[in-house]
Amino acid sequence: MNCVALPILIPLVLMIMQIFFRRKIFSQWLGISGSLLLLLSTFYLFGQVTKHGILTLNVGGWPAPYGITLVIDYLSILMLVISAVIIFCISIYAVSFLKTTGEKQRFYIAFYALILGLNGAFITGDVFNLYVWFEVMLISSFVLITLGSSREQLSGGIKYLSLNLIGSLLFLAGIGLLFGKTGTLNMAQLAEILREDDSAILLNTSAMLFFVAFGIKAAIFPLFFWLPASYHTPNITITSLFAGLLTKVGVYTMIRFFTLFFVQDQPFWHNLLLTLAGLTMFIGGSAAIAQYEIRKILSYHIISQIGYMVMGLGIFTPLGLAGGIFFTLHNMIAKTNTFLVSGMVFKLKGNYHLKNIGGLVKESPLLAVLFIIPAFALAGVPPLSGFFAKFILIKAGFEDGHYFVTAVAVFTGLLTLYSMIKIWNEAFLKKSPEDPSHEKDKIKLSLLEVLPSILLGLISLGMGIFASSVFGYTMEAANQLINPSIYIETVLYNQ
Amino acid sequence: MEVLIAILVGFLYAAGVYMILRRSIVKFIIGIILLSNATNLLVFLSAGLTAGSPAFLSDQVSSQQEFSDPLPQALVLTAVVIGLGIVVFTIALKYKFFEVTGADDLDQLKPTDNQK
Amino acid sequence: MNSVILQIAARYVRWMLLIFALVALIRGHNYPGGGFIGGLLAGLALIYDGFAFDHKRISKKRKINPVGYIGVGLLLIFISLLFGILSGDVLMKGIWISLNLPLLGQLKLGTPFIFDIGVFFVVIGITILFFLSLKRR
Amino acid sequence: MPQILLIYLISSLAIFILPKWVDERKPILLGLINLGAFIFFFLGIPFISGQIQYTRFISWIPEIGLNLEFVLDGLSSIFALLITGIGSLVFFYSYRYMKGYSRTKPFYFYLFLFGGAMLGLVLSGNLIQLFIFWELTSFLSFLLINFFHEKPEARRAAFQSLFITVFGGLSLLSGIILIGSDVNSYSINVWIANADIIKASNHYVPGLILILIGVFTKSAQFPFHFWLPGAMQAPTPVSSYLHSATMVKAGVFLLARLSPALGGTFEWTHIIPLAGVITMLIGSYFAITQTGLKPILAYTTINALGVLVLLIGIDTKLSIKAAMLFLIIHAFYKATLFMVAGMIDKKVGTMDINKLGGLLKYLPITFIITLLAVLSMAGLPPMLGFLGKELIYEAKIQSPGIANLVLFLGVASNVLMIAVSLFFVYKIFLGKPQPFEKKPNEKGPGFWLGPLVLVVLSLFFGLFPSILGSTLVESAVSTIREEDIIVKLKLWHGFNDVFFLSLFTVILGFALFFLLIKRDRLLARWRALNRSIFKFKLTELFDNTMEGFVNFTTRKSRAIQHGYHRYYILTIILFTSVLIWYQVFVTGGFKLNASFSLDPFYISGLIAVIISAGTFSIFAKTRITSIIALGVIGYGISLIYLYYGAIDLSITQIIVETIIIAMFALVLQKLPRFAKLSSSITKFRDIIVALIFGSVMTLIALRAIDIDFLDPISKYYIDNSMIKAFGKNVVNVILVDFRALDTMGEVIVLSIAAFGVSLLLQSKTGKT
Repeated sequence: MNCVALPILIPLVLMIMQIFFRRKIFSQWLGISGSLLLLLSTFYLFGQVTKHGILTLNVGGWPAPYGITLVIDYLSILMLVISAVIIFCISIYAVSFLKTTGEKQRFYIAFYALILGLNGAFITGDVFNLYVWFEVMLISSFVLITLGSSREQLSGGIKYLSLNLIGSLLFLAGIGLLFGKTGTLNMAQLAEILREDDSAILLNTSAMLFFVAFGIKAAIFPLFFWLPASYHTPNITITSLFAGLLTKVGVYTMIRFFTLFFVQDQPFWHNLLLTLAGLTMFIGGSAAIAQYEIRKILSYHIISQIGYMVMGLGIFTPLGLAGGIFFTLHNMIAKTNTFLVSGMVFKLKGNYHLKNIGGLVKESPLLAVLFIIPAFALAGVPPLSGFFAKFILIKAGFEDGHYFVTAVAVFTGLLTLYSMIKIWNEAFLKKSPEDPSHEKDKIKLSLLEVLPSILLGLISLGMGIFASSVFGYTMEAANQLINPSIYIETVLYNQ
Repeated sequence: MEVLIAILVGFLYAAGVYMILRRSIVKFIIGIILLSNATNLLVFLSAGLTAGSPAFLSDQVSSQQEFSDPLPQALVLTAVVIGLGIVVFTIALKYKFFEVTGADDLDQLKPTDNQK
Repeated sequence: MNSVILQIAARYVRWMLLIFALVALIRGHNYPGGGFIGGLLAGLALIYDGFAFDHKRISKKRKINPVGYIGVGLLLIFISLLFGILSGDVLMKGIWISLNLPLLGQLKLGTPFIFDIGVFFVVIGITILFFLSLKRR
Repeated sequence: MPQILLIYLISSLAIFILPKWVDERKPILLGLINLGAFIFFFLGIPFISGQIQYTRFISWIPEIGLNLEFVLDGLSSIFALLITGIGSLVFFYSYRYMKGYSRTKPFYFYLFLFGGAMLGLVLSGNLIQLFIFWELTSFLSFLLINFFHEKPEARRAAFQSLFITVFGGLSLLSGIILIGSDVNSYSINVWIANADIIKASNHYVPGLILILIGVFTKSAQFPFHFWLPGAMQAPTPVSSYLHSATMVKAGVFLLARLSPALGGTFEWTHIIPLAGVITMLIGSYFAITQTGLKPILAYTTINALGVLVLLIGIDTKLSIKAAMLFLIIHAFYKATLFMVAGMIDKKVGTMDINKLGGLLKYLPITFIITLLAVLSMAGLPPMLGFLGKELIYEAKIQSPGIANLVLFLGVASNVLMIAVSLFFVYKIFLGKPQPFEKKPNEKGPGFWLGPLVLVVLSLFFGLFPSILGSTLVESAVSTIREEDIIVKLKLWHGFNDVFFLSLFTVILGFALFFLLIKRDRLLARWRALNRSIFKFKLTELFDNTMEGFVNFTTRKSRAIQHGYHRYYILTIILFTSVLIWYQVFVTGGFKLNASFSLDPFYISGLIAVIISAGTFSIFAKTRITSIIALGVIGYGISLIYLYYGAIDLSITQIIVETIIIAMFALVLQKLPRFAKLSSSITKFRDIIVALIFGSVMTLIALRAIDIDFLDPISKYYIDNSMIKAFGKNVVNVILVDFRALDTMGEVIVLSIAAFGVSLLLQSKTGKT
C-alpha cells in the first residue's frame, strides 16, 4: 500500500474524531496518541524515502500532471519528521496548559486541521493544492490565535489575520498568473517547462507575487509585522506550536519554489534573497535585544532566524541549501522548546516580563537546564545543533564569496547570544524581585509539562552529536533540490 | 474584452487596497471582499477567456466542440468558497473586536505591539 | 421577525428549497449543481425557516445540531477516501457501481457521489452555524 | 587521548549521581582523576621528543572538513601537563575552599568540564574541533564566573567575558573558515603543509586578522583585556585555574599552534608583537595601582599574556624558547598566588591590601610560599622566573623588527613587575599589622599544600633547569619551529648584556618599590592621576556601548513595529508594487498584444456598472449603501463568469455573495457608522498607492494572457470526464474527482471557519 498520504490522513481522522467525541479526557488522550501515531508514520515514511528515493502518490489514480500528485522527497520528509516531533511534544504539553481555557475540543479540532494543512503543504506537488493547504492552515491558525477572545488576542489576531490574508490573496493571484502562462499546476511539470524555456524570465513578475506571499508567511523583512504583533497574545501552547511550525512552512515553500522552477535570472533573485536575509537577521536580532517580555524576545528571534534560512537559499550552493535546511530543522526544535520553557516560567512566576521575575535557577534547577539547552542551541554553542547549522551556513557563505551577508550572520549570532543571556540573567540568575515574605505555595511542574521540553532538548543535543547523519540527510535534500531532474522524472514519468 | 476585464481587475485591486488602508473596520472588510473578488477574477481571466459553451458533455461524445476551459472555473470556485469561509471569519473577528473594545478604529490595535 | 406571512410562506418555501437543493445535489455530476450549491440551498432553507420562526426553533425544537452536520459530512468525505484505499488502490480512487433502477433508468453511483454528499452536509452545517452564531448576538 | 576526554565527560556527569559520602569529597576524587591524566601525559613525555607527534583520527563529518583529530606533541604536551597538573591541585585546594558553599554540584561540574574542554582544545588537530572546545571554555567560564549570580557585578562580569570571548570566537571561526577554504581543510597539519599557499592567498590577511581577534579576546590582549579583571568575580579556585593554565592560555596556545602555518610574515611579526607589547605594559602599569589582591594578580596576568603573545609574535627560535619556558613559569606562580589570595580571603576575610599587613606572624608557611612565588614573578634568582626573564631579554634583544621599542618597553614593564611583586608580598605579610577580627592560622594543609608543591617545583626547576629544558621545552620548541632544536637551559649565563640589563631592571624595580612603601601618598596620587588620565574604563565603555546599542534598537524596533495596522499593510503593498514594477521594467512587460475592444457591448456596460458601483462603494457615506454597491460588484462579476461559460461558478458566486452580504448586514446593525478618520492627504496618498498596485496588476494580468508556454492540461479533463469519471459536468467532476483533494481542503476551511465564528461569537469573555 502506498502510504504517502498518511501524513494527511491521520490528522484528518483525528480531526473528525475530535468533532464527534466531546469528552475532555478523551480529546486529550486521543490528541497524544494520535500525534504519536503521526510521528511513527513519518518515521516509517522516512525509512521509505531513504530506501526508495522520492515517493509519489497520484490522488484518485489520475496521472500527473492532471490529478493532484503528492510527493515526498528528502526535504519534505525532513520537515514532516521534525514537525511531527514538535506536534507530539505540543500535544503532551497542551494537556496541562490548556486547563484554563474551556475550549479543549475546539482547540483539538483546529489543532489537527492546522497539522492537516501543514502536512498537506509539505507533501503536495501541486501549486493550487498548496494554496488550499495554506488556507486550511491559515484558518485554523486564526481560530487558534483568537481562542479565548481577550482584547489582546483579538487585536493581535486582527493583525495576524489581515496581513496573512493579503499574503494568501497574492499567492492565489500568483497561481492564477502562473497557470495562465503555463497551463499547468503540477510543480514537476512547471519545473520541466520553465527550466527549458528561455522566455520563462517573463514569469518573474508572477514569481514576485509568490515571493511576497511566502515572505509574509515566513516573516522576512519587511513583511514580518504580523509576527511580533500577535505571537505573544495566545496561550503559550499555541504560540509554541506556531513558533515551531508556521513560519517554517513559508520557508519551505520558498525553498521549494525558488529551487524548482523560479530559477531564471538567478543573480537578481540571489541578491534579493541575500539582502533581505541579511536585513531580516539583523533587524530581528537587534529588535529582540530591546525587548523585556520573554515571548517578544523569542518572537523577534524567530524573524532573525528566518533570515538564516533564507540566506541558505540565497547562497544556492548545495552546501548553502543544506545549511539552510539544517538550520530550519534545528530551529524548529529549539524554538519550540524555548517557548515551552517560557510557558513553564510563566507557570512558576505568573509573569512573562523579565523585570518582574527572577531567581528561577534556585527555584527550579531543572527548568534552568531545560532553558539553557535550547537557548544555547539557538545561540550556536557547540556541540548543540545550532552550531553546526550556523557553521555550515557560514562556510557556504564564505566559500561562495558572500562576505557581507555572512558577516552579518556571524554578528547576529552575537545578538542572539545577548538576548538569550538576557533571559538567563534576568529570569534565572537575578534575585527574585518578589517579596520573599509572602512565599506562595510552591507550584510544581508536572511530568507532562516537563517531558516535551526534555525530549526536544535531547533532540537538540542529538542533532549536534549526530550532526554527521543529519548533515548527510540535509545534503541529500539539497542535492535533490539543486538537480530537480530526478524529481521531475519521478513525478511525471515513473508512475 | 480581456483588456477591459484586466482593467476591471486592476480597478478592484486598487479599490480593495484603498479600502484596507482605511481605519474603519467595516471599510476594511469591504476591502478584503473587493480584493478577494479581484483575485478570483484575475485567476479566471489569466487562464484565458473563451466565450464558449459551458463544459457540459453530452452522451454523444464529440470532443471537437469548443468548450470553455473547466479547470480555471473549478479553481476559482474553490477559491470563492474558501474566500467565503475566511471573509465570514474576518467579519466575526472584527465584530468581536468591536464588541470588546467598542471602537471602529483599527488604530486602537496599536498597544499590543508597543507595550514594554 | 415573527411575521405571519413569512411563517406561512416558510412552510412552502422551505420544502421547495430543500427539494431544489436535493435535485442540485443529485444532478450535480452531470448538470449545474453539486454538493456545494445544494448544501448552500438547503442551508438557506433552514435559515429561512429560522428567519420566519425565530432561530431557536432550529437549534432547540428541531434539535438540529450544525456541528453534527459538519461531522457527518466530513465523515462521509473520509469514507469516500477510504473506499479507494480499502479496495487496494490509491487514495480517493473513484469506485463506481452501476444500478439499473426501474424508474430512473441507469444510474451510476460512485464514491465521488459520496464525496459530494459529504460536501453537501458540511455546507449545510456551516451555513447554519454561521447564521446561528451571528444571529445569537 | 579521546578516551581521556570521555573520562572527563563521564566523570563530570557522574557528579550528579554520587552517593552522599563520596559527594562530600568529590573535589578530591576529581583532583585524583586530573592527577591520573597528569600521570598519563607525564609518562608520555619521553616518547614525544622533538617533532614526533601522536595523532588519532576519527572521522565525524568529513564532507565539511570536520573531523576529530587528536594530536599529542611537544606543544600540546606542555599544555596538557599544566592543565591536568594544576587542575588536580586546584581541585584539592577547592575541597577546603568551597566548604560551606551550597550548590557546589553544578560548580564542580562546570569546573571539571572546563578542564576537560581545555584539554580537548590543546589536543585538537582540527581547527573546527578546536573551535568547539574553545567556545565550550568560553561558556563554561561564563557559568563559573556567574557562581555568585545574585550579585549584579558577577552577572555583569560574566556577561562581559562571555560577550567578548564569543565575539572573538565567532571572528576566529570566520577566519578559520576563510583560510580553510583555500586549502579545503581545517586540519592543522594540512595547513602547515600548505603554509605557502595560505600565505599567498587573498584570504590570508583578513583571515589572519580575524583569527588574531579571536586570540586577542581570549588571551586578554589590548584592547580586549578588560574582561579579565572582571572574571575574578568567580570563586578563587576558578580564577587560579583560569589565569594559570586554562582559558586565557588558549589564545597563546592557538598562536603557537598556528605559527608554522601562518607565522613569519610581515603582518604576523608586526601586529602580534605590537598587541603583546601594549598589553604587557598595560598589565604591569595598572597592576601597581590596584588595591585588591585579585585585581593585582589579574593585571599581572595581563602582563604575562602580553609577554607570551609578544614572544610568539617575534617568531624567532629564541623567542619561542623563551615563550614556552615563561608559559610554565607563569602558570606555576600565578596558580600559587591566586591560591594564596584565596586562602587569605578565607582566613582574614578581606582581600583589600590596605586592610592587610603583618600576617607573617600568623602565616609563616604561607609567607615563604608567597615569597618564592613572587620572586619567580619578579624574575629574581634562584627561581625559574629568573631564567625566564633572562631568556626573554635575550629574545627581545635579538628580535627583528621593532626590537628597540620592544626592549625599552620590556624593561619598563619589568621594573613595574618587580615593584608590584615586592609590594604584593610586603603589603600582606610585612607592613603594618592590622587588627583582625579572628586570628588567622595555618591549620589544615588543604590550603597551602597545592601552592607549596608549585613553588617547590618552581625552585627545583630554577636550580636544575636542564631537566625541563631538554624535555618539555625542547620538544615544544621543535614542534613550533618545525625543526629539531636542542634546548639547553642554565641558571647562570655569566656576565653578559642580558645580565646587566637584568641588574639595571632590578635596581630600578627595588627603587620604585621603596618609593612606594615609604611614600604612601605617592601611590594615592598615582591612582588619582590614572583616574584623570584614563577617564573612561574600557569596561564602562563596553557597557555604555551595549546600552547605547540597546537603546538604539529599542527606538528602532518601536519605529518598525509601530503598531499601526494600516501602515503595515501599506509597507507590504508598496514593497510588492515596487518589486513587480521593477520586474515589469526589467522584462519589458509593456509590449502587449491584446487589443482593446468594447465588444460585446453588454459586457462592457456591465464592467462600467461594476466600476461605478465600486467607486460608489468606496466613497459612500453610509454603510448600507456601501454594502449594496458591494453586492452589485459581486453579482456583476458572477454575470461575467456566466458569460464565459462558468455556470457553476456563477451560481456559487451569487450564493456566496448573498451569504456574505447577509452576514455583513446582520452584524452591521451593531457596528458603528462610518467615522471620518483619515485626513484628505492620507486619502490622497492611499489612492496613489492603490493605483500603483492596481495598475501593475492589470499589466501583469494582460501579460499572463499573452504568454502561453503550452496547451493547458484542461483538455484531458474534457476528454476523460465521461469515459473515466462518468460525469457530464466537467467542472463538478474536477471538483469531486480529479481534484477532490482541493475540495476536501476547501470544505475543511469552511468547517474550521464555522467553528471559529461560533467560538468567537459565543464566548462571553472579553471586555477586559
